[in-house]
Amino acid sequence: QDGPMNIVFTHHSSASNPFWQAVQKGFDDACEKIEANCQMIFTQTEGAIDQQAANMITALAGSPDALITSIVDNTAFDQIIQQAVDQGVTVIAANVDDTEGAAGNARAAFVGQGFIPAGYSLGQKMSEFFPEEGPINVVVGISAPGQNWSEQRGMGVMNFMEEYAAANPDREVNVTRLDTGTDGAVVAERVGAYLLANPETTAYFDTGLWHAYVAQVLADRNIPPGQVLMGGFDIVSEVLQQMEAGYIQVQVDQQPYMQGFIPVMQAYLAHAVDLSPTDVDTGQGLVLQEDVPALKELAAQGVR
Amino acid sequence: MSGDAIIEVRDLHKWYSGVHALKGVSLDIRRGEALGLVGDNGAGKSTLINILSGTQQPDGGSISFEGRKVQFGNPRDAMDAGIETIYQYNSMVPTMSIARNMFIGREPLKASIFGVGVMDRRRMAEEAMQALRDVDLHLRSPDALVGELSGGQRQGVAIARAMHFKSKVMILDEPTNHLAVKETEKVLGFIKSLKAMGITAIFISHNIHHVFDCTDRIVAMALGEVVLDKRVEDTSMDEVLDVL
Amino acid sequence: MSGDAIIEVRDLHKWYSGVHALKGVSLDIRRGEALGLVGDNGAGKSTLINILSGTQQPDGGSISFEGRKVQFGNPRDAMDAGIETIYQYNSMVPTMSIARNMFIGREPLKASIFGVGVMDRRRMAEEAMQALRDVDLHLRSPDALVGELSGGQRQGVAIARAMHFKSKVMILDEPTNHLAVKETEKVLGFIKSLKAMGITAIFISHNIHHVFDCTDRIVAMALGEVVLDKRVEDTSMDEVLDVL
Amino acid sequence: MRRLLKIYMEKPELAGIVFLLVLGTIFQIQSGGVFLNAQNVQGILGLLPEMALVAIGVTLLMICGEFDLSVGSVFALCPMVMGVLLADGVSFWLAFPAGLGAALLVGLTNGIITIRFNIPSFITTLGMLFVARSATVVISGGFPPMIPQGAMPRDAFVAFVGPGDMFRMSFLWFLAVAILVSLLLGRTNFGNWVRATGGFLPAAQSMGIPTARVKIACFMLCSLLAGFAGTIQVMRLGAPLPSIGEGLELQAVAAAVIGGTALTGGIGTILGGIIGAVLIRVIDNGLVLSRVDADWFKMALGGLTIFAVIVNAWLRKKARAMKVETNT
Amino acid sequence: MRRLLKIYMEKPELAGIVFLLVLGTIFQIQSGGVFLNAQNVQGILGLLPEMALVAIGVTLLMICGEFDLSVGSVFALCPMVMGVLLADGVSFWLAFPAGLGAALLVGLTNGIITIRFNIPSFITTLGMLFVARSATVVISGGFPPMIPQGAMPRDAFVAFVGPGDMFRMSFLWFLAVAILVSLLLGRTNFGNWVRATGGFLPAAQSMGIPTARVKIACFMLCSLLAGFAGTIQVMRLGAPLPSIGEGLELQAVAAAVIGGTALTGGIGTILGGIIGAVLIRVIDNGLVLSRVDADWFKMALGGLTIFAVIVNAWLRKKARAMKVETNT
Ligand SMILES: Nc1ncnc2c1ncn2[C@@H]1O[C@H](COP(=O)(O)OP(=O)(O)OP(=O)(O)O)[C@@H](O)[C@H]1O
Ligand SMILES: Nc1ncnc2c1ncn2[C@@H]1O[C@H](COP(=O)(O)OP(=O)(O)OP(=O)(O)O)[C@@H](O)[C@H]1O
Ligand SMILES: [Mg+2]
Ligand SMILES: [Mg+2]
Repeated sequence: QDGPMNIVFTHHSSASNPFWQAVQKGFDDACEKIEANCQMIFTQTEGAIDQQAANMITALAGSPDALITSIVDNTAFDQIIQQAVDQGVTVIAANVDDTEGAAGNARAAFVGQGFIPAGYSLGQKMSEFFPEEGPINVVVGISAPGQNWSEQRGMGVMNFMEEYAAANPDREVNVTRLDTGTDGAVVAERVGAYLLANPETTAYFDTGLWHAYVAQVLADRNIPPGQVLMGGFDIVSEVLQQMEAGYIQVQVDQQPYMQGFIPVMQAYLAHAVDLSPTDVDTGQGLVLQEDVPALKELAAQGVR
Repeated sequence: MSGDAIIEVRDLHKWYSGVHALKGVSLDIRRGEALGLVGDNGAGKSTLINILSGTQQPDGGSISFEGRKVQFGNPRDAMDAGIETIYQYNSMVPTMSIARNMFIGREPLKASIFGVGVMDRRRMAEEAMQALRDVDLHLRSPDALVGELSGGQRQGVAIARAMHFKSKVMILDEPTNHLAVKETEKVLGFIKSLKAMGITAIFISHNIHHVFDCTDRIVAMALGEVVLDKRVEDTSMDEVLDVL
Repeated sequence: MSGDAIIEVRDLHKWYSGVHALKGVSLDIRRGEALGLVGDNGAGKSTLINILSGTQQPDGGSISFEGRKVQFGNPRDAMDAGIETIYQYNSMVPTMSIARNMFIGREPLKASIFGVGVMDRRRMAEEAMQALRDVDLHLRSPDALVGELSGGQRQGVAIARAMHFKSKVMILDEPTNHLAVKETEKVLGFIKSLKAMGITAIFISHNIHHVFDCTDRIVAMALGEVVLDKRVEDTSMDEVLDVL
Repeated sequence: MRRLLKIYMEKPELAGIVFLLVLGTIFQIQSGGVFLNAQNVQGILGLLPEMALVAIGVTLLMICGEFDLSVGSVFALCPMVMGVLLADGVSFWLAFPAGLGAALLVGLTNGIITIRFNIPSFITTLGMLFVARSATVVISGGFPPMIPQGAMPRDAFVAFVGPGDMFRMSFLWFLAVAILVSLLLGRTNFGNWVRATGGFLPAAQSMGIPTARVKIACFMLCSLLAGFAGTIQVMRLGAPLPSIGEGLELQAVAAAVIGGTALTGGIGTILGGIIGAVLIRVIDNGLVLSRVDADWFKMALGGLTIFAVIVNAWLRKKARAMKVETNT
Repeated sequence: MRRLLKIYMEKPELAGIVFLLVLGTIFQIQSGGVFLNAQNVQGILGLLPEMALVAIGVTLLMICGEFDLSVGSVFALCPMVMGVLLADGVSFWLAFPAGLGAALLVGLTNGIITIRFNIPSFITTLGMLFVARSATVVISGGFPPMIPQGAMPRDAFVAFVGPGDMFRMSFLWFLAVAILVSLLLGRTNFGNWVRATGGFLPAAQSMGIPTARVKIACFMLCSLLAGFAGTIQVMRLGAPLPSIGEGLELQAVAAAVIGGTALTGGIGTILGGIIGAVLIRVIDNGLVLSRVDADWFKMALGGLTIFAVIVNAWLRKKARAMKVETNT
């Protein structure tokens, strides 16, 4: 076919989010490889699905060859995606999919890992670090109540905790949900204050990466690593530092670079040789302390 | 004396934070009378007026209007009772046109439900210009903004409005400030003409000549109290100036 | 005539959006003279004054001050040149105290660098009270807010300020509005006393008696033009009233 | 001629139109013709009503001298109330008014607290921003309720109509509301009271206007329109997300101000607010089509917004300086 | 006695303190004594300076009659400039002033655009909110730069000091700034000009105050303090994230208003702004300690904020109604 491909990537996050910057890096690198015209459209407000939908509509007006998008809601994008497919655009979901999977809408494939399963596996891995006996007090920090990414990750963790409680009927299991916010300083302050008031807390789950700043507070207070277990999502340098120090036990890594890179390749194949895109799991992606050294270099490059 | 009093004020007190502005003012105003209210700066004249017109509430004392005790919670109550006021400080909205200012709160409506309706803008413009001509003010268009008028023009609009909506009692707080000679005379003439229409007037001014020229009775205030209350015939400019 | 003129105004024009407020005004004001400026409402008096005091810029024409062409870009320029103004509309900040209002922009400082320094608040309070006493105003404390004063008290503060900072040229735009009898007399006395100090005065008023009482020359304006310009000796109240 | 030009140019909302045309031309070239193609215009017009309805309400309230920062939250709350009821099987014709009722209630609360306690509406509505958002999350449990297929009469609100399916029904609703509110503000005595209340409160009070009731009415109308706008968006997207409308409050105020509404009250027009909203949407859309890099996107957005207001102010100043006697 | 009480109660900032005490007591009981224990107080005091510094600047600017919505972005931009330079190996003593210089530049731009084109600062700074945030992302390339260990003299800014390590150094910096700015506003002629400019601009101008320069100075000071606050936060957290400070603008304005600053300018005190900031922090902290569920958290936050202002207004009204002659 003639001319370079036009590929647009829309999602639900704003430009100041390092995770999506890593996705963009993968996206841009891939585009360079296939010499496509690429555009990633961020939202103005973190998690604004309405803005994402508006961006998709606008992008479709430019008749791209492929649309890559995160599908953070089960219904909100259905119509638009249908319209895109009718228009002959290859639509690939990345990062997050409809919870109903392929049945949910007309997208061709999904590259990434769902919020709820991710939360679930985070909880599962973390439970390996739980103390042998005594009550389990778990805090789930909902970074943005009402926003899909945060609520669903939190729900995944809580789903696991429910199963855990059912599986261990002899142990007392308490789960508290806190509105922790999406500003590192505020999260640190709020969770720090909570942990102070409730020193018997077993584990803190963040639905983002802000527990790295909580770790800093604990370090400031001379609380030894491991006293409160911590885990969350996405890899950035701060998180790796705190994992090295031992404050963070488990971190979910969705390999953002891959989530940006693979969909472009699939779109290219679909466009050039009519291969149909297929689902790609970007990795179970649970990072533990021992994986850190290998990741550090990559994280600094923005590749992981 | 109180037989034909339209307004009876009894022992009125008003505190502003830290200032005792009215210290027990009692006053009868007879129907159809033109009362001149004079007094030093800060004597409490405007405060008294503000209470009578409902923009402020007294801290003590009582007011009777046409024989019945009243409590004006807001200016609307006083207007509905029949008291029309020209305030010392412009009671105009600078960002609105002359015509709209003239009719604020009393817009002529073409049709209405529940008190909300479509304004008759042509009538507003015409009546506004007529009212202005009545005070000898010749302004450009009724659509000029009040905030862009000169000091006297603005005062003229306030007076024109009050003259247009004249009521049972007219209160004029230093109406001739900022006004040029001709307009001032129109206002004085207007006050004199009220008597013939049986309208009660309260006229505040620092110009003793004006007060003596057009009122029947003079009340002087000082430091929140009434210090003189005499019919014009029974007093002289010198006596009034003396107590001030 | 222009030999000893301190201010020469030549063919001054001013447009407001859609209004030609000054239509070529020319005027000489002699050093030490007291000039009375009269005219109908909206004649352009305040506009002329605002241009002389730098709050507005002319659209045409020129002004010379002490023989040199000047262009006052802002009020500070005019003040620095020696022109002190009392504006028709209060030039007071209602949310600030009397003492602070008196000294806005000219605070006495204890120590300063680059023009910013610590105010001498005791001196400000004392001088403010003294200046007020000089106009016969007896106000509570210098810390009372200007916004909480009565109309006349507020005007009194403005006058006290101007009297305190008297300069080469004093411009007074309807200074006696809102003022009680005694205070008005103080102001008229003040204007008369300026002559003895060699200070030039421009006095705007709608009270012809006051104007004739304390000025040397009378200029009448109508519709943005000068229509009469005579020495007091050469004219009469009736002639002035006639042209208005 | 000059006189007409002058009168025309002095209107802030019309200056906005000039800028809109210029901007449109630039984007049209920049985007290689995509900006004005049918599909994109359809896209802009489809989204516009939602924001413009909010802007109308906020403009009215600002003219009345008050602020509303809670519109973004009401935008989410109102459809969420409706959605939760629909998911429970309640009929649309009960659920829809219930949602709007919730919006009205928020407006009423804003108004009563602001006036009864005489505190700045900035604070009341900032608090309400949090309260209403929290209420949305609480009633939804954090996840969008499942609305049964066909429970919402999408035909009446968001279906495409007109030649070439150019408009959505929501555009017609928006037009109707815009005309109604414009008339309300410009032609009725209520509009006069709104302007007076915002222009100079003491004067409005002393002329006997029931300023408290006028303000409360404006608060309620503003909330109602925000809620209605949110409902339209939810019908369009198909699901009542608890997070929609975040950040809308500043956008709506910006639209009003771009259109010439004064932050201090008393000055402004509904048309101006709408043009402001159009400008914001067009800038956003045009920048996406111009493929501005994501990292630079907000810079262009912020810069153009400021620039729009500067051009506006400049045009008006030039107009005022024209020496034509307009009203003698 | 009554007279003293009256004078005391009329000060809005002191009414705030009363409410703070009441709130403190409630939280102390509610949290089972944790609220006032040493560590929690230490936590509150450690974080307070960052928000309070921003509130000081915004309060000053609001008294001057202008708005600044860009503080949140400057809060991120200033340390990002510093961080990027540090990561490039530039010495702290060059990088730190460079960051502050960037903040000053933003303030200068805000001021000049607002005054030169005579447009509302609401719009200028709303645009700047986007521009500065975008600049932050651009210079960082989207990722927080790796600052070499020990490149920042954390001792001088965020180390714990005082009895029982109660304070951080940042608290001392904050105290110094608070006292300086309070004196500037209350005791110097510049402060007089600020108040006059915000109180009634025409009067300030006609008395010869260089209002343009006064406003620009306030814009710059406000940006500078926001940038400084951001720098302190980054030193405390160790890395300059491009997303810090989002939403700070509304919080800072809220702090100022809670402390009695008028949105229309001219009225307010620095102490009031600080107390407002303390209140916001205390409410936040107390609610966390009270284990409010995530979904309800914002409701409690919003409700308490409104309530704080209502109590404030009520206390002042009561004080004014006391019949004592205070100044005859
Ligand atoms: N809002 C207010 N707050 C505090 N004090 C006030 C307020 N309004 C008026 N006062 C004080 O109350 C007293 C009476 O004021 P008032 O305005 O009634 O005087 P007045 O007789 O009308 O004077 P003038 O002739 O100067 O208009 C004055 O001492 C004044 O300072
Ligand atoms: N800001 C403005 N915008 C538009 N027109 C104005 C403005 N200020 C004054 N004018 C008009 O300019 C003309 C002259 O006004 P000016 O204030 O100079 O009159 P004046 O002689 O001082 O009158 P007065 O005796 O009533 O104070 C008037 O017609 C007035 O309406
Ligand atoms: Mg008075
Ligand atoms: Mg004048």
